Amino acid sequence: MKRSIYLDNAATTKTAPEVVEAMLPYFTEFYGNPSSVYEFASKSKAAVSENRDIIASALGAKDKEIYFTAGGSESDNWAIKAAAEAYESKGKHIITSKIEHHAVLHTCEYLEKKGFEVTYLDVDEDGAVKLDELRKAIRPDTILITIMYANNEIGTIQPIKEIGEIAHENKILFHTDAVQAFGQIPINVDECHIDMLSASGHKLNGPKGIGFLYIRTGVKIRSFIHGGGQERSRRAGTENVPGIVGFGEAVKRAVSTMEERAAKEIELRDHLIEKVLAEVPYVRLNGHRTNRLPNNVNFSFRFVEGESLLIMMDMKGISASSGSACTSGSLDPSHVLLAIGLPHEIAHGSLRLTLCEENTVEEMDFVAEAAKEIVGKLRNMSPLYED
Amino acid sequence: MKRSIYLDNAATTKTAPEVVEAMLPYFTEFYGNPSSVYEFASKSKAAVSENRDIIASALGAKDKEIYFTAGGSESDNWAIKAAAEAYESKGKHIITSKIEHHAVLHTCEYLEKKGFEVTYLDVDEDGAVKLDELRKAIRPDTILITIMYANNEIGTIQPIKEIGEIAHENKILFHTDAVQAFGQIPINVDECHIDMLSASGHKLNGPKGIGFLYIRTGVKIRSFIHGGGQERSRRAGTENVPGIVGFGEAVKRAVSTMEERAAKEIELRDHLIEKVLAEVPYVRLNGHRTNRLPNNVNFSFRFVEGESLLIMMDMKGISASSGSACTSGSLDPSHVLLAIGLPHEIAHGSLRLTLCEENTVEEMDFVAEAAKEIVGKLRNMSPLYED
Amino acid sequence: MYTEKVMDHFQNPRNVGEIENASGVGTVGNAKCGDIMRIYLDIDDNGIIQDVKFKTFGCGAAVATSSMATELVKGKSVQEALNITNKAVMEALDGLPPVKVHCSLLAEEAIHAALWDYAEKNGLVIEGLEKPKSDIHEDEEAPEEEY
Amino acid sequence: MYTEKVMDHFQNPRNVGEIENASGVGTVGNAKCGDIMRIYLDIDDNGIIQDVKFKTFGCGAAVATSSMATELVKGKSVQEALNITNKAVMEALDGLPPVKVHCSLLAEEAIHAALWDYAEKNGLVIEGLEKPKSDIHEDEEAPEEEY
Ligand SMILES: Cc1ncc(COP(=O)(O)O)c(C=O)c1O
Ligand SMILES: Cc1ncc(COP(=O)(O)O)c(C=O)c1O
Ligand code: FES
Ligand code: FES
Repeated sequence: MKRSIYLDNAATTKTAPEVVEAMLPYFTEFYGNPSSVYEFASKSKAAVSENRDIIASALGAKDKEIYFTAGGSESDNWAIKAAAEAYESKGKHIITSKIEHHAVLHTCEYLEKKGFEVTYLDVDEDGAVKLDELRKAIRPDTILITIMYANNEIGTIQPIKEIGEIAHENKILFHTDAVQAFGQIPINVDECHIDMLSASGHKLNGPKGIGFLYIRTGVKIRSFIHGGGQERSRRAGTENVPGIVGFGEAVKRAVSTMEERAAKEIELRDHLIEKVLAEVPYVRLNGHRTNRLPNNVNFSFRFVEGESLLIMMDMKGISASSGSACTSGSLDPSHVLLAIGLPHEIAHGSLRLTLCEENTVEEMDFVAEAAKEIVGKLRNMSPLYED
Repeated sequence: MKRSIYLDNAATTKTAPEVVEAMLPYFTEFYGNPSSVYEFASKSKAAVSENRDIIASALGAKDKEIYFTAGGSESDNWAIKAAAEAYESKGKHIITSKIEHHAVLHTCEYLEKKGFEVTYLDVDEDGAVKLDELRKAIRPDTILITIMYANNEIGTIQPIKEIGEIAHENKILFHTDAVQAFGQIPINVDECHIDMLSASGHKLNGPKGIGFLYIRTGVKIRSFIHGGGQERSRRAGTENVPGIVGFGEAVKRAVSTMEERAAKEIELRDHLIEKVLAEVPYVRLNGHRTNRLPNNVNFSFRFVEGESLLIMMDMKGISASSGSACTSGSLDPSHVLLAIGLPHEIAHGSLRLTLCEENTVEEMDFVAEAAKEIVGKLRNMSPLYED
Repeated sequence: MYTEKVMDHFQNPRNVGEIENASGVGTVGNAKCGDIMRIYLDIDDNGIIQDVKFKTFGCGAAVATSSMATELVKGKSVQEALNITNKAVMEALDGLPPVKVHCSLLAEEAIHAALWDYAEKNGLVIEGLEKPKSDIHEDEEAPEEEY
Repeated sequence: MYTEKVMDHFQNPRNVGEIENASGVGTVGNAKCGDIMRIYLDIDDNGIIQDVKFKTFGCGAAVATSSMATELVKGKSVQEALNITNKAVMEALDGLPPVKVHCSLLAEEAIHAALWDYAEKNGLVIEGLEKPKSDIHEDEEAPEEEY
């Protein structure tokens, strides 16, 4: 029988069965609109508020600083566009990095068309933002720094605390896209001087279609979605109660298992990395060797192209990705891999494997073997190989 | 034992058990990201595409004209803001009505601050937009007409076909907020010359947190949420696959039962209306007597205040609303009731009862009795009653 | 949303009604805003409130605070009644949700208005009592965060 | 995403390899864009393609169209080979997803480039054959709707 090894947990995760269990009553039993005054809606109202508390605690935040959204992309769009709008009179300069997710990059590009100036910081060869470049990029009209917590492709964790301090010292709003980091590594918004933080449920075994934006008390950004008075009148739309409950349950679960899970994933990750580096020639590990998300592995295999690699891995039952899920199908190589200095043709041959705690060492061995075999096969038909 | 009669189906509905059933496999089994290339994701990709088809068919639209969102509010915001942005060079005038949902009204107000001009059309005493006023409001710089399909508070169905024709003749984009109408009454986007249409899953026994915006082919509005290439690069964010599946299932169900359901609800609705009008003095039915949503009843009881009424109904196990769910807790009387000409103090005494096909005639009798008793009790303590 | 005490006073409001030839009557609020409260006081020659009744058009909190306020002033002297603040009424009800705090001001104002009426009728000056505003919502600010 | 035929040709590509002293060799594409295709033709004195081999660095569609294109030209005359369009290759593969249509152009171009090389080496003029572009992506427009 064909194996099935899911190694694309950075794209999305399995919703944990206990998360689904927690959600179920809110579909058919306690389905009341939390904004309603009648008793019947009190269960849904309480569920929203309890799960908001759970999530706030996970960040060291206050419950009223958590605003539920439909996911990471909405949170990123909201944070950046609303900050631009709110602080426009102070200035029109935004600092971000070259390795952000498209939800940040394309939003910044949108703002550029509206007359904002954006500095896209370089990163070093491991994919970390250079703090001195950040300091140099700051101008009197800089209103926002938005740097992701950890990268979705190569897993590198950014020096968020230092970035937060720089932002804080310069009195500049600091937003971080923590969609990949939240639930995987400990985060505290106060320690890192984070003013806004985006997260998404489906990246940590929660449901798809739910996310949140943390907004520090005092940050005066307005609504992105206007309408009813939900979320303290800052985000309109009937609350996705089952989604919120599922997200809360997933966070509870992620926080309580974090340490153990990370230890297990790091072991698997390092095993896979070492095995592939040892057995496949012309291969490169992308991202920092140790300061990376516990579950992220990203290789570039020279002389082969990513999609072919993916399809052949798939035929062996291995689900992986090449660059981010959102950009596959596109012809451009990953902007992240280019930013860490890879030439185009090498960037094209990248493979991202993102694990979960259910994977085994034996699976890692299988994957390493498969990669070796497939890369060999593709190289044999590559016109670049002998060159 | 206390009864439990849920009469707030315009606020939200119970997710149908078969809808939940349809969603379940997509949480824990086929949880792949539809944007991924591997086999494992093909189930989720297929599910998204099948359910898009189902929804498109329900409107007489093409599948690629349906863009999934997080709900009605996002759809309204997207349609209006993106249309304003796309057609700004043609003009900055928008026409809407005074009885729109806040997701439309507050978005229009937001655009006013950005330099757009908005005409808020009056409605007649039944809550219908006056077509001659619409015609008069059109200017050379009018770029968008946005009028809801049916009102969420008083249920009045708008002359959408005529509005669509006027928009079409004048080559003005026409958006309709069909959040309340979709799934309740037949809608065909071509017959009504609708260019954009908003809908939300949880209003028709689908899940919360999922909606869509229909965008006619050729309408050149851009993204509202920027980022990944999902939804033909027009709406970023990992697809809410279970939500989409649930929405599709709900639409399938709503379409197949529509006729029968409407007949049943109209019978219940009319029974309740007649009974209350006959037995309670100083009462007024708001909205058109017959040209209204099958499940909507809305009364104003003079000399009493809405929240008190609601709490007392609640104590009898009846879940209802006063004005829209999103605005309860606010002190202002409903803008819809003011727009149909009610004085403030009468508008304050309104009660909305929105049924579903599971209600019974016997329940309607109970509700009418309860209303009679409670209104009597409240009038006895009202300083306005004897005046 | 409401405490048990609020619900009790809302469901079984004490002192609903009118007093004919009352010593003082005060009406505050505004039907446009959805709240009107009228308080009737029967004050004896020693300045003791012998009876009190109310009529209220308003939300649950408005009804409950009317009821509780009448309970609190009954049997009190005019001066004592004057010192009963909306905070005292709210505490007696085990609290109100933040959006409903203003409703309790209505009860305080209505008592003051009735006392003012009593003072005027009897040519008295009650220390610390100011002429009631016609609409207590007048100088309230909409809380920024609600919009 | 791909048809069975595409998957078959991708998994078991026909004619992978090189031909030493080939009559014509054509390389198109651009490693920067993630696709390079090289076609080797062995053409006999009668102008019949006796053998053909390819090497491809590219996506699944690129590999499959290379494979299918080599199958289609094998045994054909130069003129017949010239008339094999990317549409023909796609049809033989039961179609490609819209975003992958351009990959099939690569195969057509590679054959043309190899034929051009053959013509140049032999001082021939092949009617209808133009000098190959170095990068077939050059004049393609990004489809508006993808962004
Ligand atoms: C007419 C109308 N438009 C828009 C909305 C907003 O929909 P949602 O709450 O799903 O965002 C609603 C419901 O609240 C509505 O009734
Ligand atoms: C770093 C990062 N930011 C934002 C997103 C967008 O999140 P979502 O797809 O939930 O909108 C993703 C995931 O795709 C991500 O990895
Ligand atoms: S009396 Fe105005 S809301 Fe309570
Ligand atoms: S070869 Fe470029 S995507 Fe297929």
